[in-house]
Amino acid sequence: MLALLMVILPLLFAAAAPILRKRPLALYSLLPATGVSLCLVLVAGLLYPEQDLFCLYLGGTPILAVDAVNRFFLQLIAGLFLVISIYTFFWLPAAQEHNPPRTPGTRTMHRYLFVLFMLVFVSMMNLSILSAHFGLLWVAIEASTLASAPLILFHCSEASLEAMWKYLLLCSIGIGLALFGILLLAFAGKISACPPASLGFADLSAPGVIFHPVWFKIGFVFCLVGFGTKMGLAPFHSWMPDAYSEAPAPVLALLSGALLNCCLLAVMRTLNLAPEAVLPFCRTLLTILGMLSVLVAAFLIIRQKDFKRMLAYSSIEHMGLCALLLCYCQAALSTHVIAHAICKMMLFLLAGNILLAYDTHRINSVTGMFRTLPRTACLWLFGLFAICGTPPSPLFVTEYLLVTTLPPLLAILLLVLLFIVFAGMSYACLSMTMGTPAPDCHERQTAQAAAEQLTIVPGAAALGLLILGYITVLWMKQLL
Amino acid sequence: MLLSALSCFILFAAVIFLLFFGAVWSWLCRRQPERAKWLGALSAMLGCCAGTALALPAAAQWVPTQHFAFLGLHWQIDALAGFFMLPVLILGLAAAVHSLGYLKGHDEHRQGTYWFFFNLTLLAMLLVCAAATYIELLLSWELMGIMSFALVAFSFREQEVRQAAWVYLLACHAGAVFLILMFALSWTPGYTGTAIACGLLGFGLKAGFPILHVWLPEAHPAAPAPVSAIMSAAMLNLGIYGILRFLPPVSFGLLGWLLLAIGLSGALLGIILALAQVNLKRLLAYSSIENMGIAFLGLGLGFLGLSQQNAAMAICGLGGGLLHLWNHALLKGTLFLLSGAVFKSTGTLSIDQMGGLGKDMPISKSLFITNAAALSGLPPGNAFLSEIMIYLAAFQGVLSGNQVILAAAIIAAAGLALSGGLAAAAFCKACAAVFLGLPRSPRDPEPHPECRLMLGAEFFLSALALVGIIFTPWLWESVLPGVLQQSPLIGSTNWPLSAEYGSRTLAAVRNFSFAAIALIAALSYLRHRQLSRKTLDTGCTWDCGYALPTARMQYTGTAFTQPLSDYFYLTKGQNRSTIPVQGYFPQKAAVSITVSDPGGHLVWHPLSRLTARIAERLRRIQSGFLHLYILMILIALIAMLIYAVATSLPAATTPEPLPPAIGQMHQNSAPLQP
Amino acid sequence: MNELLNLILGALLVLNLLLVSASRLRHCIKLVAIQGVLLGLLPLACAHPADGHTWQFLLVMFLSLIIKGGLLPYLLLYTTRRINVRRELEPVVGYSLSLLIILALTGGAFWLGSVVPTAVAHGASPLVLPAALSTISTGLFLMVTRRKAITQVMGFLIFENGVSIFGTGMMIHNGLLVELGLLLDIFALVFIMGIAVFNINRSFRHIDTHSLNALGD
Amino acid sequence: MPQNPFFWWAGLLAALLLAPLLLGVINKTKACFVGRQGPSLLQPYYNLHKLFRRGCIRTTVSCGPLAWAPGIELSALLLAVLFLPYANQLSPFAFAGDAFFFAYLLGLGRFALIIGALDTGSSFEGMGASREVQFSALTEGALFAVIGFLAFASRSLNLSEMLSCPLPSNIPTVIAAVILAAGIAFIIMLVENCRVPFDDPETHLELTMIHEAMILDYSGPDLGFILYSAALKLWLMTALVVLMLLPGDLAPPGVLFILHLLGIFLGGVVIGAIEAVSARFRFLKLPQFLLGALCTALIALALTVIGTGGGLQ
Repeated sequence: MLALLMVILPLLFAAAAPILRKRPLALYSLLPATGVSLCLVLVAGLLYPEQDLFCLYLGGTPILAVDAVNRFFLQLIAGLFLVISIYTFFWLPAAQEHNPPRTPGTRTMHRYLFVLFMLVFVSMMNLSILSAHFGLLWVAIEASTLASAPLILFHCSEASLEAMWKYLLLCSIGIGLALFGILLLAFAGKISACPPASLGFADLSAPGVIFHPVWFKIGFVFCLVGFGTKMGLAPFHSWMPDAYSEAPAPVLALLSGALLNCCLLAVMRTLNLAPEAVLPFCRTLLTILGMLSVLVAAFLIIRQKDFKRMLAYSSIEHMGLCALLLCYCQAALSTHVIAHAICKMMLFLLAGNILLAYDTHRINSVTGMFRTLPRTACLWLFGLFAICGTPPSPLFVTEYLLVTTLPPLLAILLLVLLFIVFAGMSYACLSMTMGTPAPDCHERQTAQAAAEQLTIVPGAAALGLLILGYITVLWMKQLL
Repeated sequence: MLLSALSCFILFAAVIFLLFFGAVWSWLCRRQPERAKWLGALSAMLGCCAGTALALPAAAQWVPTQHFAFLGLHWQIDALAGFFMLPVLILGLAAAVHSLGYLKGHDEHRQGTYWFFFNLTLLAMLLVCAAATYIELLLSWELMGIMSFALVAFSFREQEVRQAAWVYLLACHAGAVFLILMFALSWTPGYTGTAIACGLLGFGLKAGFPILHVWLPEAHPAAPAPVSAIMSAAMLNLGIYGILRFLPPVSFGLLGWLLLAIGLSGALLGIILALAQVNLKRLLAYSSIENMGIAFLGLGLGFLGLSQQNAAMAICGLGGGLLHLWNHALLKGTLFLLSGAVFKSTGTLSIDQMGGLGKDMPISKSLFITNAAALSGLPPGNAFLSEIMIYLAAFQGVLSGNQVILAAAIIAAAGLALSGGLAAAAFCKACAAVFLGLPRSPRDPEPHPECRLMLGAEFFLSALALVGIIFTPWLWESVLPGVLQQSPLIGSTNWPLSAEYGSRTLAAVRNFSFAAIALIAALSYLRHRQLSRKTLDTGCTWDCGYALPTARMQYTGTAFTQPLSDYFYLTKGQNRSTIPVQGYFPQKAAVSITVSDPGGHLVWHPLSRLTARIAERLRRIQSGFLHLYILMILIALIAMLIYAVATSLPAATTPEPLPPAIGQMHQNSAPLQP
Repeated sequence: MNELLNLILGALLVLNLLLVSASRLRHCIKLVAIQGVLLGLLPLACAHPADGHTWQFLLVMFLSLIIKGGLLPYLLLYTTRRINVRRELEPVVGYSLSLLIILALTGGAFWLGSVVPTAVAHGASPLVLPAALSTISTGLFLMVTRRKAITQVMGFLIFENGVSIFGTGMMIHNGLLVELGLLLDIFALVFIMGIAVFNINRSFRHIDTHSLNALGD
Repeated sequence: MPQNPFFWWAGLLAALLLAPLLLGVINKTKACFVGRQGPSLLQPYYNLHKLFRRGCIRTTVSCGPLAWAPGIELSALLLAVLFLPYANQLSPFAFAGDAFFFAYLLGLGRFALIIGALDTGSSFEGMGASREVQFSALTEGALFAVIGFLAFASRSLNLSEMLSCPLPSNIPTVIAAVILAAGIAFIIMLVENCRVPFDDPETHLELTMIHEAMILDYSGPDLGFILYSAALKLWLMTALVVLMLLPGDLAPPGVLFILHLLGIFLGGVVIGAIEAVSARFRFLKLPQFLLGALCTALIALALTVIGTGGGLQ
């Protein structure tokens, strides 16, 4: 029952948004309110795990269920949304004041619409994680795409329109292919010796079920392409840099911190269904896509001109790493996902701050951040070192575990690519933070002051990362 | 004084807390530079003293190996760790005192951040030495990289400092990546060869191997002087410490030949490039590469001795190598601190613009000249002690009878001698161009007095170097064998490393060095007495009768070493652009020489250009056209489908039996037919 | 019953060819509406689910008929009228060439249907797989080669219809809630795409997606 | 070979006292070659006596090294004197590795001179110092190759045993190698002591000097120290060459003592003859010449290795 609550609650708050259209303060407070309530429901659910309060049954088969796999994804999204909502509460007024839309005549999206879509986006993501049925999973991910598309239009400029159109079209094609893949999987089950009762994960992964190998492979390919597009794996990643360069910071934090993980969860579910005969095929496919996305991200991140696109490529690279972790070392996957989500959320919120203060995406025109935005600059460098896997961050541990389990040649190639990524990102971040600030930077004094106040949330995230890093190192010590 | 295990743990915890909380506290009150300065400096000094109280007994083996479990991680301090911690601590102490003076007029307001990163770099270097397992090593190695990067990039306003700091950061990260690869590969069977190669590359990047040294001459001039003193004196040794402790087990012969080759090429490359440098700190940085090369040469000869079961060669080589690290640390530390003093008084590091500083800074001048002479291996100095040991190891190889080793040993000895001669040339150039003669560029007339704090630090290190000569024979007999036994590479030999062979030579050299100093004093007294009765008038320099010599007529540093660097083709060909003298009354003639580091020029710049080209070509897949994106997805989809069908074809051709359930399925749909 | 099923599938195959060669947008939308209707009737021809949820089956069928046959085409027509775009001018791939390509793709779909025998064995008609694959390839082909945003939305709609042909054809029933969810999602998607097309037209004064390439590296 | 330390001390005393006489012998032979009467044999003594009694003029530019450089040069040489086995008697101060100490003491003296020269800030002295640094750096390699050869031939590492060990006279290749090595040592001696083929001690044209250019600014006792140490250095290097050629077990110590003195003076005559006959090489040719010397020393070592049957096991 609680699972339904997790999905319905944001929708209720979303419904309240148009009513509070006139009073901005109450409108903004909707977001943190949802975040807090989601966390309360989660805590309540976790306190009594024994009665499966979370399962919702419809016609005998569980529709929404919390099992070992999606439990920590749920906690991650709830926690992430709480932090992001607090940030947005402070960020929205400042953004609308300091970041005027670039193309004259257009105005930024109306506040209540932004809050409405954000809440719908979160509820759809909760639905996609909680769903225990393949079809429902597809519906939830499709709905989350629909909810997040208008959010890219926050600035209504030409570029964001183009970004939204590309995001919408490419993702829906991908998810359409995923639907075809799901139907193929169901078909592979149907024509096999003992077919699964329904498309629910419990039935599909029941011990007796057998899948027809050839059809399963074709189905898996379609599912992988579909969810891979949404996840940002290599050949299908093209929408990500464009969408990420236009969307506002909290949406980006949600997109990369939470949505990518839902699609990763979907791919993980399809991989868990794979019968023994087909598993090596799926593994090689995932490895190829993983390495390809790290390669593409590595070479496209060098000499990147826009720091948001740089973070997008870093997300592509980390999704590639998740794909590799998925098939080589599942133990480290959960740590990697949490660490990546927190770190990427921190970086995107900081990018929001920088955009607030400098009102530009170009790396070259942002210099001397140590002088103008000291706290943001420190956190920005900390984020750089954390995302590239240097020891204080947990990503170092997962990267190390991945390298030990990978075959040696792949390990060497992976490390070279990760080094190129570090080189590209460090060049950009250092040229932004160090150096003498531009002469006309004092006009934007108020914007810079506003941006500096917003560093509380990323600071907390950085602290969380440090603690998580320490715990992960201790965990790694007993592991090896 | 037998320190119990508990007191060792307390000392270890004290060191960590002092340095860490000192750093955090000085960062917190960075608004008041004065308070931050004293907080940071005191915590650094106390931390170093506590560390010495911990490391010295361990190095001298008065205390057995200590194991600590601190913050859930395992640390251990044995003789080898203690031996390599001592330079870090001593240099840390000297650099802390020197920084107080150095930062007075220079970035005064940013003392808080300086001391924050200074203390944390010291802490990270100590933790690298104390790491027990590879996890602690990787953690503290990368932490050391980042903290020292922040120090190198301290004055990040200038563009070349940012560029140098970035290159340094990449070198540290690449080193850590190689180490990760080494530990990862050392467990997979069949890949121990590559594991050793990655280990050597990883540690070599930090220790300044010949090709991997590119970051060193960039980072040291960019860093503030006390920081570059610590980095070149203490941080380079950690590369060798890593090899001795963490390298997977390897055959002595192979390691010996590798280190010999690396050492010789490093020494010669380092010193030849040092000759042609115009920047004082770059010259010192290249000479660090040369001295690391000499240390590797010694270790290489030692390992060859171990492979030949030749006890004398082994102990002389290994002991000489480690001793040379120690001597180099003290001398190079003083030289870098002095270069900081020179930078503070003249504002520039370019040798060709200095000159005549000896009159303004007499003490620094004499300190610089004595330390430079000592570092180029001349007898009264302590570096001569380690070089004579390495020569003994080489000539043991000559006498050993194995012809291949004989050839290698004689070439090593000749190479070492050549690098010694060239080092003397490079340091003569440094001393003369900076301190002696007339000032080549205008300077403020009233010279401000030399800062006492900086002089104190420099004297402290020079005194330690002098005291080091006295204790070298004791160090050789009792400390070094114990230290070498700790390294898993050497410790595994079943046959004891007895050090009685070299001690007689060391004792003799020590006596003769002091005899030399006494003789010099006697002769100068004799001269003084002789001249006291005579007339002592002064005149201008005898320039073959020309009465008005100007500063421009002096030999500049570049001119001094021009014959040698031309001989090694550094300043010839495309590196030199000249405006020749034309006509009877030449208007303008000029020579501009740019010395490019062959390592970077031939290896690393082409590599980065290649990656940039690949990046340009790959950029086209992100063209912006929606249709191409969709096409890319479909092509990838079709490729994967073909791959799926191809792998499952063998399965599809075997006609599988019709599963029974299908038949049953058919029935239930039948009734629907009308 | 099989004859009706084969009839509908055959009609769908022919529709694909017409869709590709249609140059006037309004004509194209009408064809999509026909395809939606045919798709709505398809479940009738196939076998009913055995466990007697007939009323759910009929409700889903009726709703998909309404949405895919009526509501979405009307929405597209309304959009084309509002931004008064008439014809798909010089698409990336000419009409006759695209016709040949679709023919080839459908041929390929038939070949695939025959190569993979197991699909037929269990009761569905041999035409289902080829029809589904050819509709999907038509949808994707339209999206890749046509410039106008409206045509890309239609391409996407055809692609979805192809997928549901496969779903209903192979009698995969996954519960009322999921079927309704599918329909609702497709409707919402096309609705938002329509709004996006409005915005693109207002700010760019054209809806040629080929020239939308400002964002790129 | 009977050890009689008395003759070693006598050799030492002879070195300290008769060193300037060797300069006189060289100048006298040069004069005889060209038919001049030339300065008397004791002229260097008179010069030293005169210089020590004089005051000295110090340049204003100098800030210290000019004063203590001659002292260091002389003390380095006074120490180096202790390690040579005069009259093939083992020196009481010998220890393993004193060959390298001997070489580096010469290096110390040279370093002091160069710093002193650069301290005056004159272009000529800078030129002399720069050339001195270049050629001495390149001779280091050759010197150590010769030491390597001696170490291998005599199976020991201290200078006394190297030079006074009885040579296995029965193997012709070893004898050829020893003569070759002695030749290389003679060339190194000529370079180190700025004798004619490499540098002209008596020239008055500053542009062509190396060693002389460095001591232009010295006067009075400083110049006296430098002249005496130059003479001592010449004696030491000649003694090195003579002792290499003199087999240790030839005769009783007394005869050996007289032989080695005669040998040194004969060396002086040979140097004077070379100076009178040949002219100075071009400076650009010298590096190749020194590299040739290094290679010949290595060849000499190879000869002994092969001659003695692949190293003495």
